[in-house]
Amino acid sequence: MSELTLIIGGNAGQGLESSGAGFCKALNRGGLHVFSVQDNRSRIRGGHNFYLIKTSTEPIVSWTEPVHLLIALTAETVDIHLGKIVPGGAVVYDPSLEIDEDRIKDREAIPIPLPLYDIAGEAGGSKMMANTAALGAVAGLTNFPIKHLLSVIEDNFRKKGDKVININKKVAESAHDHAASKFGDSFKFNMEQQNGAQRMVMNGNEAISLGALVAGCNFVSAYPMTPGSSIFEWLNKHADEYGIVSKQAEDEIAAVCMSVGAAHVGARALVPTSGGGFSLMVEALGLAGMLEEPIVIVLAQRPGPSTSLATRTEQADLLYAINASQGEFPRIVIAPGTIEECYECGGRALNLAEKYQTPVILMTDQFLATSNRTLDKNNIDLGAIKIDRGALLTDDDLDKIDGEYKRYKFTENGISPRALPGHQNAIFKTTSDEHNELGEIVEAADNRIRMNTKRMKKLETALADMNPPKTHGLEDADITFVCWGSTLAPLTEAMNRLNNETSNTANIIQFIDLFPMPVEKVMPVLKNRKRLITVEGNYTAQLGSLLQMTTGVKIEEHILKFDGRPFSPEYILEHLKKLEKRGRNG
Amino acid sequence: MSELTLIIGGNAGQGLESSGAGFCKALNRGGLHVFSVQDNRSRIRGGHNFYLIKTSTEPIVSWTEPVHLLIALTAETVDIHLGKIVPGGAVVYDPSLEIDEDRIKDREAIPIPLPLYDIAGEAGGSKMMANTAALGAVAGLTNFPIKHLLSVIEDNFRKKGDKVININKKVAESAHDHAASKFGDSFKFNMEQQNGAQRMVMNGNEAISLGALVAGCNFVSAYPMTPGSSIFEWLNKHADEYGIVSKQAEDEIAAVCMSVGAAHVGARALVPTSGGGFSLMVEALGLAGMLEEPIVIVLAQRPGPSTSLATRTEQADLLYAINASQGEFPRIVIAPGTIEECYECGGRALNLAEKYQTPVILMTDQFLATSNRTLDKNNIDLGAIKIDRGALLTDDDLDKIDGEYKRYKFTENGISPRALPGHQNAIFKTTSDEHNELGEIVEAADNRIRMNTKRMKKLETALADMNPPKTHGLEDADITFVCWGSTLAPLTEAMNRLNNETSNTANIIQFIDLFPMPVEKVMPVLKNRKRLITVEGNYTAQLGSLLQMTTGVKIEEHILKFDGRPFSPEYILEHLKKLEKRGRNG
Amino acid sequence: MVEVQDYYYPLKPTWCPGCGNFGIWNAFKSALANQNIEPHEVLVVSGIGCGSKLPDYTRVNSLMTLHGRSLAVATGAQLSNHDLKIILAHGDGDGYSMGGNHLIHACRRNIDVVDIYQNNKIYGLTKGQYSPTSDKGFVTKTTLAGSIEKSVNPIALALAAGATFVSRGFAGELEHLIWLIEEALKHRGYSMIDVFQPCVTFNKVNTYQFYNKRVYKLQEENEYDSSDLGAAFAKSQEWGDRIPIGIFYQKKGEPTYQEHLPVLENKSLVKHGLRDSVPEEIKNEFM
Amino acid sequence: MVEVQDYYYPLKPTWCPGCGNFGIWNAFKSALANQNIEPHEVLVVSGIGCGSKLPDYTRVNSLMTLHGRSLAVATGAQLSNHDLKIILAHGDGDGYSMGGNHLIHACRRNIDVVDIYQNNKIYGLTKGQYSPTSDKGFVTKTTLAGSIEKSVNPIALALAAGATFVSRGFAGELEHLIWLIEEALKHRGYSMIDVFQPCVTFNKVNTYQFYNKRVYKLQEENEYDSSDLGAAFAKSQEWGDRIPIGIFYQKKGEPTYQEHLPVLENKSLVKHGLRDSVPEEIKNEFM
Ligand SMILES: Cc1ncc(C[n+]2csc(CCOP(=O)(O)OP(=O)(O)O)c2C)c(N)n1
Ligand SMILES: Cc1ncc(C[n+]2csc(CCOP(=O)(O)OP(=O)(O)O)c2C)c(N)n1
Ligand code: SF4
Ligand code: SF4
Ligand SMILES: [Mg+2]
Ligand SMILES: [Mg+2]
Repeated sequence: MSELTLIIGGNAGQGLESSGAGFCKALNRGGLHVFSVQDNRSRIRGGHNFYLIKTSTEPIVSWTEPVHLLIALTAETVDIHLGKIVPGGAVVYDPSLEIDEDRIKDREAIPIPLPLYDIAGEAGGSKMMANTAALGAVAGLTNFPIKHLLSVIEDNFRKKGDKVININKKVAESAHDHAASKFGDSFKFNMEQQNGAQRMVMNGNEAISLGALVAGCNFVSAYPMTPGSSIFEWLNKHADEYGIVSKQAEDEIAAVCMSVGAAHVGARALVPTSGGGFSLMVEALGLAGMLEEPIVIVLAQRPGPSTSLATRTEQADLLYAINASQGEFPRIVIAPGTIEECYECGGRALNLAEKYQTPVILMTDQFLATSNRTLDKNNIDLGAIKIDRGALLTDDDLDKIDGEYKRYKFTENGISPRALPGHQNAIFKTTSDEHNELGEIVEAADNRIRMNTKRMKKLETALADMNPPKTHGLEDADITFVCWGSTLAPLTEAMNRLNNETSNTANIIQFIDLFPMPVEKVMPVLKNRKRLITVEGNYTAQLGSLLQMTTGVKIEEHILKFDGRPFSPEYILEHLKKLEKRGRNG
Repeated sequence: MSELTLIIGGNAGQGLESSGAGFCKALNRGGLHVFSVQDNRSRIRGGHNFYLIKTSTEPIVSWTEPVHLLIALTAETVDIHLGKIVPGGAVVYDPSLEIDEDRIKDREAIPIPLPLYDIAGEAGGSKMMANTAALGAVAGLTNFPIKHLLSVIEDNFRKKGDKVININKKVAESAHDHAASKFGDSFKFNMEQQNGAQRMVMNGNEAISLGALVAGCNFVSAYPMTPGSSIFEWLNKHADEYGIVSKQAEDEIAAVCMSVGAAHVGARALVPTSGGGFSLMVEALGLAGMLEEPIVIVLAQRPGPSTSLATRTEQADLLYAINASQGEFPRIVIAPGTIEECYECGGRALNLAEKYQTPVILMTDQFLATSNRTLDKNNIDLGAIKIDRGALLTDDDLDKIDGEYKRYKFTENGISPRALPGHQNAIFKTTSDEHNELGEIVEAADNRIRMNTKRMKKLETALADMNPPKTHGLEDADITFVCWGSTLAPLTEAMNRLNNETSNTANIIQFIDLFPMPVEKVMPVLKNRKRLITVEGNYTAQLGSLLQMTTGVKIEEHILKFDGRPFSPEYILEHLKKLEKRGRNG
Repeated sequence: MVEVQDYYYPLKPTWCPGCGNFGIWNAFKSALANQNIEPHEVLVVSGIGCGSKLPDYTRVNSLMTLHGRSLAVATGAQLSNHDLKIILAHGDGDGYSMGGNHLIHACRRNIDVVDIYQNNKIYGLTKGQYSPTSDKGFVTKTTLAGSIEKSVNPIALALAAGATFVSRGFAGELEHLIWLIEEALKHRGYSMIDVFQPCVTFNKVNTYQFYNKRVYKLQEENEYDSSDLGAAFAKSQEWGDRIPIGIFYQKKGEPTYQEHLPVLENKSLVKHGLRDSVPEEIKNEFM
Repeated sequence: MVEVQDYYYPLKPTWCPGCGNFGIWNAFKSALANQNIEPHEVLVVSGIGCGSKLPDYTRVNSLMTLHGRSLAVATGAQLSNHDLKIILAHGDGDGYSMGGNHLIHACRRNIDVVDIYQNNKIYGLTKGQYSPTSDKGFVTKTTLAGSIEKSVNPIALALAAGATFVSRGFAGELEHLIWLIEEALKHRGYSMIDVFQPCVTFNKVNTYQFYNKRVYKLQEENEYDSSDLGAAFAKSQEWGDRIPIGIFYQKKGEPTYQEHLPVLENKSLVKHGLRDSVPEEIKNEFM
C-alpha cells in the first residue's frame, strides 16, 4: 500500500476548490482512492484556504494530518502547514514567493521551487492557471500519469471551449515535465496508476442529491446557503433532464413554504439549507407537521451561533432539529456518516416523509457535505432505492371511493390515506388550525385529543423504520466510541490505530437514526459497554444529552471539537490520551 | 368561608371577556378573592365562549370545576355547563332562549329566567348590554353590593362618555333589583362584601408587564399574537407616561430584530409573543446570543403545532425554547407559576439579560397569561425589583478608559464589560460572524475556541442566579408532583385536597428556573422522593425529559393534558386515580 | 354548467353579521361558477385571519397555511400542478405586513394565481390592532393616539413590483367584484385583487358608507387606459373624496413563470408521475 | 474638522481587487468627513454579504447582523438612540430578497436612516447565484439558461412604498456618489441609495464599462423635478441605453417616525436613563 497526502493552499479566489475537486477526479481515474477536506474562508478573496487530498492505492478510511506534498500558492501556506510535513515530503512553490528553503530542509523535507506562474504564462495562460501548473507538477513528482489530469481538464473546461482546454493542458504538461525532470528523483512518494474496479468520486451533497433524484425528487426550492446550496445547484443543473422544478426562492421561509405547497399537490419536495436558513423554516416545519405534508429538509450544519464561521463545520444543531417549532408533532431526523449513507438517506428521507406524511430532517455538516471520497461504483446501487409513496391514493382508488373522503381519518397507526387535490370524489380541506377528520376547523377538546394523538401516533409507528445504531469493530472492546454523522470517518481510523496497537481496544457505535429514537433497539447496543465516550463536533455533547434523555444511559466522557474544523484521527487519539490522564488523576 | 363559582357563557362577540374581567374587579372591590379562567374560540363571532370566576371570602388557590351560578347568554351554554352545576345552584337566562326548565331542575338547580334583553332595552341600552344586565342580576342574587359593579362600569366606560355610563348603570341596577326581588331568596349562595386588606386583580400578562415596567423596560416591539400581545398592549398604553418606545412591527422577525438594535444602544428591550411568532424569532435569538445583546422574549404558549387552537393553552414549547436556533450559546429560560412570580420574573428577566448579556426567554401560557387573580397589594412590591445593568460601562467609565476598548474581552466568567456605541473612547465592532475581542471577524481556530468558550462560560456563571425549584407542602410525602408554570395553581389545590383526606399524601416541586438547569441545587430537592409524578400541559412530558437529560432522574409517571384547556384540580385527582389503577394492575 | 350551489358547503361562516367577507365570498363563488370552473379543480390557499377562513366555508380544496405565507405555499403548489386553479384569500395584515416580501416576488415572477386581499385596514382576528393599510391617524388598540405611519399602497406596490394584473374591488359592489374576479381568472399570470372589505366590528371609519360615497369605477372612465403603467401609478395615488376601483393595470401576453419552464411544457409536474429509474450513465459524472 | 483619515481602520478589505465596494467605501468615508460627522457618532448596521463587510474595515461603530435583517435592527437602534447617525450597508440579495419586507415598511415609516444598497445584481459572498436585481436572461450558477424573472426595481419599489428620499448611485462615479450620500445624510427621514456596484468576479455583464456607457445624471437634466412622484416613477422605469442616476425623488419636511413620538421629543430614549421608580398609584389600575 502506498499513501500520500497532498495539500494545495493559497488565497481565497485562487480557485483551489475546483482544482482540488478536479484532481480528486483525476486520481480516481488513475485508480487511486481519495479522501479530501475542503477548508475555505467566508470571503471571496484573500486569506488562507486549502484543499487536502489523501490518496492511496488501498481504500481510505479518513483523511489524516501528516502531509507529504504541500503546494504553496502563498508564503502563508508554508507557515501554516509546514509543521505537518513528513520527513522526505516536499514543498512546491513559485520562486517569487521567496520561501526560505532552510525552513523546509530543517523538517527534512525537500524544497521544490517551480516557476508556476512562468510556466502558465509561457503556455499562454493567466496567473490563475498556477493551479493547473501545480497539479501538473504533482503528477510529475509522483509518477502519476498525466493523462488523467488532462482528461479531467477536458471535461471541466468543455463549456469554455477548445482554446481554454488546450492552454490548460499545455500548462499541466509543461509543469509535469519540468517537475518530473528536475525533482522527480528526489521526491520518493509515488501515486502510481492502479488498475481495477471502476470507482466514483463524490461528496456528501452530491450523494444526497443523487439519492434524492433516484427516489423521485421532482421539486427543490432553496435560498443559497453554504454548505447546503450545492444540493440545490446539483438538482437545478439536472432539472430539465430529469423533470425537476427547481426554484431559488426569495428567502428560506418561501423555500420551505413552496415545498409544502408542492408536497400538498403530490410533488416529492426537498429543501436544502444550513442552520440560519433552517431557523427561518421552523414555523413552516410545524405547518408541515400539522398539515401532514411530506417534505424533506436537508440541514447541512456549520458552526453557530448565528453567522459564525460560515464555510466551516460543526455538529451543534442536533437537539435543535429534534425540538424545533412550537407544539408537538412527529418528525424524523436521520444523519448519515458516509457518502454511501448520504446516498441512501437522500432516498430514504423522501420515502419516510411520504410514508409517515410528515417532515423529515436529514442532517449533515460541511465536512461531510463537501469532502470528496472514492467509492465503488457498485456501492451506489441505483436500483436499491425503491420509491414508497405510502398511503397515497391513486386516481383509481379515488374513482372507486364511496362516501366522504376524510383526509385526516383516525386510524390505528396514525396514518390516513392521502388524496391529492384535483379529484371530483375527494374535494378536501387542510388547515393549520386544529381540525377534524374532514380538515374542518374544530376546537372541541375531544377532537383535539384524538387528532393530536393520531398525529403523535405516527412517531410510534415510525419506530418500525428506525434502525438501531450501527456498530463498527468487534463486539467487545475496552472503549466504545459513540458518534453520529461525519465523525465516523476519522473515528474509524482512530479506532483502527488503537486496535492495531492492542487488539480490541476500541469499537464504535454510530447513530444514523436519531429521532424518534428506537430505544428498544438501541438499548441492547448501548448496554454492557466497558467505557463509553461520545465523539462529537460540538461544545455540549448533544448526542450524549439526547441518549441520556431518551435511553437513560449517561455517557460521562466526551471528545468534543468546535473550532469549525473537522475531526482528524490524530485529534481524537490525542484527546483520548488527555481523557485518560484526567481519568487517572481523578 | 364561602365560595362561589360563576360562569358567564355565550357566543364569541358577546363581550364576555371584558365583562368577566370587569366583574373580577368589582368582586375585588367588594373585598372578595377571585380566580378566573377565560375560554375563547379563535373567531370573532359565534361559537361558545365562557368566562369562569371563582370567588371566595378566603384566598383562592385555583379555579375548580363545580359551578354555582351559570349565566347563559345562549342555549348552548346551558348544554355545555349544566353538568357542572351543584345542587342549589342556578341558571340565569333570558326567556327568549327557551330553556327547558326541567333539565335544570333535574340537577336540583334553580332556573332563573330573567328578561335580560328587555331590561337592557328598557334602560335605553343595546342587546350587547345583556352582559351588564346579567352581572347586575348576579349581584342581586348573591347579595353582592351593586355599588362595586357600578363603580367599575364608571371606570371602564369613562372614555365612552356619561351617556354610556349611565345607561349601563341603569341596566345593571334594574337587573339587580329584578333578580334580587324575584329570585334572591331562592338562591342560597352569597358573595357578601368583605372588608379588609386592599387587594388587586391582575392576570399574568399584566403582572409581567408591571414587573418589566418597574425594571426599567423602555422598549417593546411586537407583532400581535394571542396570548402574548396584551403585554405589548399594556406597555404601549403606558408608553407616553413612562417613556417607553413601543413599536408594532411588520412581523415577528422585525420585532425581535428591533429589540436587538434597541438593546445594542442601551435600551431595556422586551418582545412578547407566542409560539408561531417565536418560531420567526429564532434566527435573531441566536444573533442576540452571538452579539451578546440583552433581550427578553416573553413566550406565552398556546397549543401547537402551527396555528392549532390559537386562543387556548398548552405547555409544549419547553424543549423548543431551550434548544432553539442553530449552534450553541447561552440563554436563560424561566417560567413563573403564579401572578406574583410573573411580576417578579418580568423584572428579573431584564436584569438577567443585562447581567449575562444574553437573551432571556420568559415562558408562560394562555392560562397564566389571561387568568385574573386577586393578590395582596403588598405582594407586589414596587421597590423589590432593583435594576441591575450588569457590567455596563457608564460614560464616566469610558471617559477614563485607557487603551483600546474590547467589547468581547476574554474574562474568567465570560462576561465582558459592555459599552454602548456613541463614546469617543469606545468605537467598537459587533458582528454575527465569529470575532475576536475587538469584534473583528476572525476565523482562526484558537480564537474560535476561546470566544465560543467565553460565551458558553456565561451559562456556568449564570448558575449562581438560577434558583432551585420551589417546594410546596411538607418535606415528606407519598407523592411528589413535579410541575412548571401555570399548572401550579390547580395542582396546589389538588395537593391540598389529598392532604386533607390523608395528611402528607402529596407535595409539589415547582420549577421556575429551567435553563441553565442548576443541577447541584436541584438534586437535593429531587432525590429521595417516594414517588415522582410530573404534571404538565403537553403530550410528551417535556419537563420529565429535561430532568432526565440534565439530572439523570427519570420520572416514570405523568399526568398530562393537551386539549387546550387548563388543568383543574379535579382533572389531576381523577388522573391520579387512573395512574394508581394502572399501577396496581401492573 | 357549474352552478353557484356547487360551491355550497355545510359550514356556516363565523364572520360577524354584515362583515365585508360575505360579499367577497359570494362574488368568489359566482365568478367561479360563471367561469364554469368546477370545485374540485380549485385550490384555495389562504393564510390566517378572519378572511382566510373563506375556504373553510366553501366546497373547494383548501390549504389554510400560516399567517403571511400563503403566496409562497401557493407558488409551490402552482408550479407542481398548474392544472389546478389556484386562488388566494388573505387579509391585509397577512398579505401586506407579514407577507409583503412574498408579494413583491410573486409579482415579478408572474406566478399564475389569483390573489384576493380582504383588505379591512385592520387586524380582525386578533381583535383590532392597526394594519399596514390603516390610514394615518387611525385609532386602534395599538395606535391609541392614531397611526403615525403612512399606509401601504398595495396597488402602487404591485405595479412597482411588476405585476401583470393589478386591480381593486369593493365588497359592497358585488357585480363589479364578480366581474373583477372573472377577469383575474381569465388573466394568465399573477393577478392581484385588493378588495375593500368593511370590518363592521373593529373598523368604524372605513365602512360601507365610507366607500359607497367615494368609489368610482375606472373602467367607466372613458379615457382610462389600463395598459399604461404610468397612468396606473398615478391612479394608485388617488385617495380622498374619489377612490378608484377596477383594473388599474393589465399587461396581457406576458409569459407566466411556469410557461418558461421546459419541464412543464406538455403537462403539469405531478402529471408526469415520478421517474421510475435513473440511467446508470449518471455515474459517469462522478468518474 | 473631521478628516477621511479619521475613518481609517487597520484592517484591509478582503474584497476582490477592482470590486465596486471599494468605490462605495471611499465615497462613504468622504461623505461622512465632508459632513463633519465623527466616527463615534456613526453606527453602521449591515447584513451578511460581501458589501456588508464594509464596517469591518472602517473606524465606526458597527453592528453586522443577519442576512436581510439590518433595517429591522437599525429601526430599533434608531428609535432608541437617535443621536447616532445610523447608516446601512447591504447587498441586493440582503436588501431586496431576504429583506424586501423590511424595506417597504421602513419607507412608509420614514425611519431616519441612510440606507445604502451595494447592488451588484448577483450573490457575491455565496459565489454567484442570481439575485433579485439580476436582469432577465442573466446566466448564473442557478440560472443556467438565464433568469426568467423580471428583476426587482428598487427605485420603483421605494417610491411605491412611500420613501421620502429615493436615489441611485454608481460606484464608478465617486464624486457623484459622495454628493448623494451627503444629501442622504442631510435628509431627515428614510433615504435609499441604490448603488450600482460592479462585481468583477461573478457579474461579467454589469461591469464598470456597462454602466459607464449608460449612466447619466438626473440632476444634470434641466427639466427634472425630483419632487414629482409621477416623474420619478417614470424615470424608475428607464433601463437600456440610458440609465439615470441621482436623486429620483425627495420629499422634504415630512416628519420622521421618531419625531412623531412624544417620548423622544426632548432627547433620545437612552439619554433619558432608566426610570428609577414607578409610583405606587399604578396599582390603582388593578383595583
Ligand atoms: C406568525 C404569526 N404571528 C401572528 C399571528 C396572529 N395573527 C393571526 S391573524 C392576524 C392578523 C389578522 O389581520 P389580517 O391579516 O388583516 O386578517 P383579518 O383578520 O383582518 O381578516 C394575526 C396577527 C399568527 N397567526 N402568526
Ligand atoms: C438566512 C440566511 N440565508 C442565507 C445566507 C447565506 N448568504 C450569505 S450572503 C448571501 C447573499 C449575498 O448576496 P448579496 O446580499 O447581494 O451581497 P453581496 O455578497 O453580493 O454583496 C447569502 C445568500 C445567510 N447568511 N443567512
Ligand atoms: S372582525 Fe371584522 S373582519 Fe372579522 S369577521 Fe368581524 S367584521 Fe369581519
Ligand atoms: S465577489 Fe464580487 S462583490 Fe464580492 S468582493 Fe468580489 S467583486 Fe466584490
Ligand atoms: Mg385585516
Ligand atoms: Mg449582491
